[in-house]
Amino acid sequence: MIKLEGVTKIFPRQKVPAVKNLSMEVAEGEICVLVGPSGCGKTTTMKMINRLIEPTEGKIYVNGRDVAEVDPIKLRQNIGYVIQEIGLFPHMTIAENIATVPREKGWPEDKIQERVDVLLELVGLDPEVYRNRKPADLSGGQRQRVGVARALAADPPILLMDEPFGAVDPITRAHLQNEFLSLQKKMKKTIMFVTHDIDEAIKMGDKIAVMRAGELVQYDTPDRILSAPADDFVVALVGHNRALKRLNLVKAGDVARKDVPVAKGTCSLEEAKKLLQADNLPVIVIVDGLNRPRGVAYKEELLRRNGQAHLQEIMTPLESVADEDATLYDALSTMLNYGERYVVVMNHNKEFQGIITFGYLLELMKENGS
Amino acid sequence: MFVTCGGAAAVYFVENPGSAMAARVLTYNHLAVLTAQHVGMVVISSLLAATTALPLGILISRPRLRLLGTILENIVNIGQTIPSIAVIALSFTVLGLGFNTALFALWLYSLLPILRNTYAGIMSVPPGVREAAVGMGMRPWRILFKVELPLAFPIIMAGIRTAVVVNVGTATLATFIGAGGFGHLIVTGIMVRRLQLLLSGCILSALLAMLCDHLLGMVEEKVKASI
Amino acid sequence: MSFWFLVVSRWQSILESTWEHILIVAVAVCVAVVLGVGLGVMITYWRSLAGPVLYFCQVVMTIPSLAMLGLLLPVFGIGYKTGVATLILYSLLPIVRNTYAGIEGIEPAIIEAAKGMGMREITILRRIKLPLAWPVILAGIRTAVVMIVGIAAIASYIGAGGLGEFIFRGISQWNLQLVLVGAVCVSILAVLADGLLKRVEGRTRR
Amino acid sequence: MRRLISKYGIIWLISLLFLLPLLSGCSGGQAQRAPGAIDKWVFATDHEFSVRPDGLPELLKLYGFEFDEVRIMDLGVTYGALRDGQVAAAMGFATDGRIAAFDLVNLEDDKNFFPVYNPAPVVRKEILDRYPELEEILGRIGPLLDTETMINLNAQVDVENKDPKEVARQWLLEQGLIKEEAPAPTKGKIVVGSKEFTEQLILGAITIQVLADAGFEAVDSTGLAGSEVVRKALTSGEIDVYWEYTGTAWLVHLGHDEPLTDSEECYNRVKEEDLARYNLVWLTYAPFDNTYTIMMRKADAEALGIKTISDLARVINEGRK
Repeated sequence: MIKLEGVTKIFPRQKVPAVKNLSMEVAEGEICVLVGPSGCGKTTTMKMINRLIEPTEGKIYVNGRDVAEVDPIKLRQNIGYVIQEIGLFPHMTIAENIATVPREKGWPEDKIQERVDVLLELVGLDPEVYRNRKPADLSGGQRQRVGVARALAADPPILLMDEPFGAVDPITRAHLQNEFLSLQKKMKKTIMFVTHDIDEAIKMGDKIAVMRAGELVQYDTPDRILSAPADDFVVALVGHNRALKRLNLVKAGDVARKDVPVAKGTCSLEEAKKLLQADNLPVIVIVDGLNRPRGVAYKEELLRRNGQAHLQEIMTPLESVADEDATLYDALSTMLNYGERYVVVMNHNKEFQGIITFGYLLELMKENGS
Repeated sequence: MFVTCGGAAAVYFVENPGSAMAARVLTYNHLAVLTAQHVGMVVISSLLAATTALPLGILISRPRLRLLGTILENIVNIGQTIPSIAVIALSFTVLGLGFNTALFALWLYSLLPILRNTYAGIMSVPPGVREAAVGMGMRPWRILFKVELPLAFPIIMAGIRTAVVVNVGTATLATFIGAGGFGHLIVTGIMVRRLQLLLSGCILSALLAMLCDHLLGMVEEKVKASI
Repeated sequence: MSFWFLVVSRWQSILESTWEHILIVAVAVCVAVVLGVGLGVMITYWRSLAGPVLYFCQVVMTIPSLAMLGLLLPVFGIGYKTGVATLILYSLLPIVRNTYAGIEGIEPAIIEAAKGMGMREITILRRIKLPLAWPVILAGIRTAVVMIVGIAAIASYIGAGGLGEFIFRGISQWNLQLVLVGAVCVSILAVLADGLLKRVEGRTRR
Repeated sequence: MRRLISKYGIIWLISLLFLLPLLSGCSGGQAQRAPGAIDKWVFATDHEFSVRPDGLPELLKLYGFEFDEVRIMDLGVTYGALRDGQVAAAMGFATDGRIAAFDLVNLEDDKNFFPVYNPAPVVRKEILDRYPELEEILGRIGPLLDTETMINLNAQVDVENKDPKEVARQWLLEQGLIKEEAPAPTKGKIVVGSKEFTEQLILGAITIQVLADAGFEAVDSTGLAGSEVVRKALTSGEIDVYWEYTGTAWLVHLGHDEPLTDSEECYNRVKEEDLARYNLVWLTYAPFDNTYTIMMRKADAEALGIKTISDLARVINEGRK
């Protein structure tokens, strides 16, 4: 847990404070994203937490202890710190990079090596391949993974991340973000995350702190930031398409309709028709014996056909699908991509989770918006 | 290879002095003494310079002494424009004749490039890397030895190599103040117009410079592999 | 006798020596620039020569300047000429190296574009390559000048004149002031030359 | 890396051990010892003298002794090295001003080893033909310049840092060779040259002032590099007169190999040959001889009773037994 109380920072030989009387609290296991234009004091705020910068006024508590009273070395060793990929030590191997803090803490060597391998696995890098490489041999995305692994090395309860995904291309960034979120689901770290990208903030944050010129403009959940921006500055920051952005906040798996007709491929058309009548869905989903979707049969096609045929014969292979972790935004874009009015949601084991249709999506947004 | 070349050159010149005057200077004994003097001057002064300039360079690169660092950097830059012969001459007029004076002058003159490169090397460590180290809670000493020095190492080593090669050349001037060395052969050769003397001095000092450079290059590779 | 008294009473000969010093260095640099840039350009065309030429320059640098003066003495004789020849040799390395690096460092696309527009090689060299590499070449010249201003002081020993005479006379007469005059003047010359070239460099960069 | 640190620590310690005695050794400078208490005969010489056939090796052979150690340094540094007691004896030039200033003595070359270098004004014949009075005017100077006088004049410039012109004028006034005010020039132009070292500058200044006093328009072209340059200037007519040393002319300009060690003989042979071959006239020569010399500290020499090089050889050889 991180708590800031009336924190002000004035840099030497400057009149305007970089951070002005800031108070906020990050609850345990939450990701708090500091967002705002460059120079708004978000990085300064973050660096005051691990005492890279000392506040001029105010108090900062980490896990209930005033950081000013903790030895900065000890403090920092218990706070993971991730910055852009440039922060890796270029002369050390990946393993040595990750082992930095455990070494500082004096862990035994075998435990360190074990930990390095675990962490490399965790961030999706094969230890056998990458352990002894130098950062220069890695791609930007891989380096960023190592950066995260290094910050997690001593299993600190708190993470500070300063634009950690800033230096990679958009596709890799989205990938890293998703991976990190699923990692966080397991780790439940308390995270302070700095970015200037509002989309990233909305995607990553449990809470978003919008800052301007050293002051906290709004500190709220992403949904509230989008639906009830505090002032024009926040409106401008989130952009005019904030309604669309809200789709980002909802996971497909959470809202997918599960009470939909599902049938095996061996099901006869007559039976299928019966299933369909109960609903106004455009398709019927065909699954295999393990409840994994195989394809769909369109309603019109089904109604047109007669006779003793099985569903299999009118099955169209599955295209418009989404992972349960995908946001509604992703689901919508999949629909648009394939020109369909539905998307089938599956979990990680490729099992059927439900279905989201276009009409249903509109309804959902209407409900949430009010 | 260098040693072989040097030895071959020395033997050739001793066996074929070309003139009575050159023969008087070119004896194995005398060459051994001159070599010992030259190598002694270079090695001792370089070692001293490295051991003083490195800590000093590290010291002035500390953030708290940044101002001192900038000032010293400028002094060093100006100091490097003073010709080597002037440094020898100045220390000579102040400290008097002999080996120790030469040692002092050589030490002073090789101090500058090493100091400058140590400072520049440490300053060239990317700020992001240093910040990451601090942010992870590494202790200042560990940051210095595990991050800053290894990263600055190639630049520091370049400074040492420059210093030593220049040092070998400057040491030839020490003969003016009675400290011996290969300069003795060169100056005598110029004075009495004996090419054999001149050449032996030139070749031996040039080979020594190359040898030093080569050895330091090997050291650099070794150390680089170990960090 | 104090340093300033010496400066005041001998200002004429100091000025004369300074002028000599400037002259030797200037002549050497002019020749070295022509030779060095030429050589540097040449080895960008004959790649196989680049290694040997750069290595030769490197070797020259390891020869002590006193030895170089001695080696060239039988060729050029006592005095000015040997001094200039030595200084030329020493200034070659930085100039050749930087010319080579400067031209090699040009974005290949630029030269491609020039070729694509139908420029002849000589025009490309004159209009594209040299102007683009010029700041780097100038940096090399600057290094060379600062270095040979110092070496010129040693050249006084073989009668090339210049401020080194004060230094050598200072050694002979065990006179700190004379050495100081020489050292300070050489140092000032070097700093001035450096500053001047830096300004020229700054102007070409713009 | 950790190994490097420990290695580094050791290097640091070793160099400290080196540095401390070094620094304490540096601060000392002058060695303090009783006059004559020389336990090691160290000889200071420049590079040239140490190998020349008419230099140290033959000298030692002729007098039959050896120094314990020969230290080679820049010409001119030898005087200071001797003064500071870093060496027991040194080579130098007989008329150098520092011999007087540093309390040194020249040891007499009792076996006439060194070639003679007496200076005399050298004039082109055509100038002398035009102004025959020059022979008398310049001829007066030479005989007044003995070794002692020249050392003193040199010392005034080299040690007291006076202007050579002022030193020359003072001496000429003392000798009554010139009047306080030089008359306006009534006779023709005479260009006076000289080499670039102190003694030559003084001789040049003396010549100029004497000529001016005699009503000539004396042009100052003194301080021209080495002897080759000045000699060339004279033969080509750029200058009209300068002081040359007999030994130099004999060995360098006239190209003889065997040095002459008798002043009179050397002067006469040079005068004769130069007139015949180059049309140059040598005027009366000065008795001072600017040749090589072996010097010791006055206190040491007196304490050990050394006056000549033979004495030195004896003392050293006896000390060996």
